[in-house]
Amino acid sequence: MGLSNNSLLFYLFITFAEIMVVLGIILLHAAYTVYIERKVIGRMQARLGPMEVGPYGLLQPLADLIKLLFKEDILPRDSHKTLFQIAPLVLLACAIANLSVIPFNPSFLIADVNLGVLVVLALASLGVYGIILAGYSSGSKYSLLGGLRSAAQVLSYEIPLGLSLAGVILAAESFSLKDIVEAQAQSLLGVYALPQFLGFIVFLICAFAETNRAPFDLPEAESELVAGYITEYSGFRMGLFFLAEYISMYIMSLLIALCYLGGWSLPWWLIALFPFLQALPPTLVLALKVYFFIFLFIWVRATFPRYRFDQLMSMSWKILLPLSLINFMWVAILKRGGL
Amino acid sequence: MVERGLLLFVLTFFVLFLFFLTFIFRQILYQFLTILLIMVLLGIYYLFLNAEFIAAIQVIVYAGAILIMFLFTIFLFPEEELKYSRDILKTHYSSFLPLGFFLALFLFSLFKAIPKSYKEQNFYFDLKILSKILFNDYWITIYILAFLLSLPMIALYIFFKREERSGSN
Amino acid sequence: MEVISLFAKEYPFYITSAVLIFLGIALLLLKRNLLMAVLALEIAFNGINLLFATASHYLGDPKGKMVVLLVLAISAGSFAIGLILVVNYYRAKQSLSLEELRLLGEKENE
Amino acid sequence: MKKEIKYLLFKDLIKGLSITLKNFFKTPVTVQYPKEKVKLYPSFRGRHALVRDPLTGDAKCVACLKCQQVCPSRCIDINYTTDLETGARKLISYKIEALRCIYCGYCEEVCPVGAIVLTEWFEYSSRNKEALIFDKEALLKNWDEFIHSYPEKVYTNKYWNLKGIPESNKSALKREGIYVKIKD
Repeated sequence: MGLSNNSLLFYLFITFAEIMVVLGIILLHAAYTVYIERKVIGRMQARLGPMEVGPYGLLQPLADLIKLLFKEDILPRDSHKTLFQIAPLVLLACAIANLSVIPFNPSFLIADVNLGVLVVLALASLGVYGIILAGYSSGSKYSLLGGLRSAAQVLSYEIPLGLSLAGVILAAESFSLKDIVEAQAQSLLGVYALPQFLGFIVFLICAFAETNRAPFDLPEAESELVAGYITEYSGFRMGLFFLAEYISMYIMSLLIALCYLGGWSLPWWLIALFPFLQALPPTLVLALKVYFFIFLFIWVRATFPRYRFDQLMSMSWKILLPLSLINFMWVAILKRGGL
Repeated sequence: MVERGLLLFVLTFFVLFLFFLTFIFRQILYQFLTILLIMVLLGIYYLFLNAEFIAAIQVIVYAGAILIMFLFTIFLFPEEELKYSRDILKTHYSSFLPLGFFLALFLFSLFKAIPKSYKEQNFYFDLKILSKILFNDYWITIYILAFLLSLPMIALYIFFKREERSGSN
Repeated sequence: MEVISLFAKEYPFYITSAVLIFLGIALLLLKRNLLMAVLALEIAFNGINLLFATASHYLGDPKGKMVVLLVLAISAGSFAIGLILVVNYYRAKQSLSLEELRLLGEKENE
Repeated sequence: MKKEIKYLLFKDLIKGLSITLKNFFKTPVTVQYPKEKVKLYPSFRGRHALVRDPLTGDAKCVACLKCQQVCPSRCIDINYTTDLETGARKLISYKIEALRCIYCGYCEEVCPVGAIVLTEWFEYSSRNKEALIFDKEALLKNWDEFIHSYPEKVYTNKYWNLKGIPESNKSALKREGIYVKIKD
């Protein structure tokens, strides 16, 4: 079997190379999002943020990584050792695997699955196991309670998330993220965020809750649960949890940008207003949208206080779920009307 | 074809391995984890049957909803209840015999039922075809299904109402 | 190589579905735990689902896969009800053993 | 109804977000300490020192014990002998525990001769306790170190001559105004 153009080996090699490129880029982004988050929150509190390591503290992520790698690896005595070691990997794997179905521009996509949105939802539901098992296997009551809380949070926010995505799927008539972007570019307003404003807001709130970010960062409620399911973790394993959180932040931003803001395409009215925008490369357009949402994630964290747990759950079941259903019906009416 | 056979061979091997692990483990939590893996692997089986939608739904519903519900229930019980006090498998090996016989009979009848020469239909499982059949020919089933799905919610409501009443008395 | 080409056909699906149905029944009968029994029934459901899907694929009839979807949805509901029953049973009897489950009423008449 | 509209338009949320965004564009107030230093004001109270009298070359202290009495944290310890003929006191030892000091400046204020001073020097942390219990020699050395880099010709301290104290309560020296001539 030589390296001809259509052999299996060649195909595997190309796929492997693509995966490495995407993984490298996303890991670099995740590392520097930590830096940017500290910097931006610092500026919002009239501080400077990290400044010591390198010029303007640019090497801070590297220093953090080295610190995490060389810390002592602690296994609590009462923990289930195997599960304790597997749990962060489960969470991280489920976060990273999402990248395989996300298109970064019209031609670059690792796996062209025609059910991209469902794959994302399935992986999100598998990631909950990482949280629960981390909480359970630590052998500490803070971890168990924190793990169950976060799992309940992620589970109950998955439903409005999926239902608001159902509106997009209904409008685009496809489960594939690429098709959704293309259908969106040809729709009346160019972006789905305008006709499906309700779904957009619901999705945005659910994205904050799904990634366990502020104002829904119950795991980090120190006064109640110490650090939730990561209480007993230290060193590199804790780093894996944080990596998973930042990668899932990127996944959620990518999903919002692709499903609601037109992905790499710009709406026709924007191009009519500013014709020079047409010259932007598609990946850059997508990246700008994603960076905006990452900034929003950080901005919201710097601004809002944390929700109480019962408020969190009642918000999901009493407000967001009905809203997403109303949004779904509204999209159905629009579709019936031929829009 | 060779790749498909190889992958399915490995998959079936995995499922059999997990099958034995499920019997060996004596804690419900570990048994649960092997069963979870089996459910996720079943999703891959559905992919091989050209049913991507069922594969995704299998993972979302079984792994994401049903088994998580089970995991939450596991945490409700004390740890002594989650181990087997008396394992029949350990004391009565003979109890495997009727079950083994049943398995053999089942497999035999299955392979007997396979037609000698079938033409493989490269039929693609399209969602649009499915929804057309589902909502035009089988709409009564859909309504019954909707009713059935609302049953657990009603049951939960009654359950918690009774809890409240007994709690107040 | 011949074995592997056999596996490219429908045999692995049949084997797996048989194994799953067997696993479900065996767990139900041998492990004697109420919590496990509920899960065991789900596994048996899965085996039957796979059988339906396989038959549907190789006979070229989409209705079989539709049945799978229906069973998936219904089993989700039935599983929730089953778990509620198990939790309530445990509250009444303080035990999960199937062997003590032999009475319909609440009290045992000695 | 107004409340519902307020909720629907996320008025509160947007208000909060705009506040943080406004702060984002402000210049940060952080001072990068070892690289840049804040400007110290003349009344800054830092490391303790005993003023070396340029005439005698010794401490100005007359062992009146006023500073020991007024010190709230009682960190000053003074030993002295009395000359039986003249009644003059002579200082034997003067000790300040800087670890206990709260830098209130009362000792400077009460001293009738302006002998003790809290200099504008604050980078003197140490890893061992003994280095921070200043005896007389150490306090005099502190003064030398401080005055060596003092830019002006005459040193005076705000606390030596606080405003608002009636003239009758001040010592004769203080009425004239205390200052130390450093160089001509």
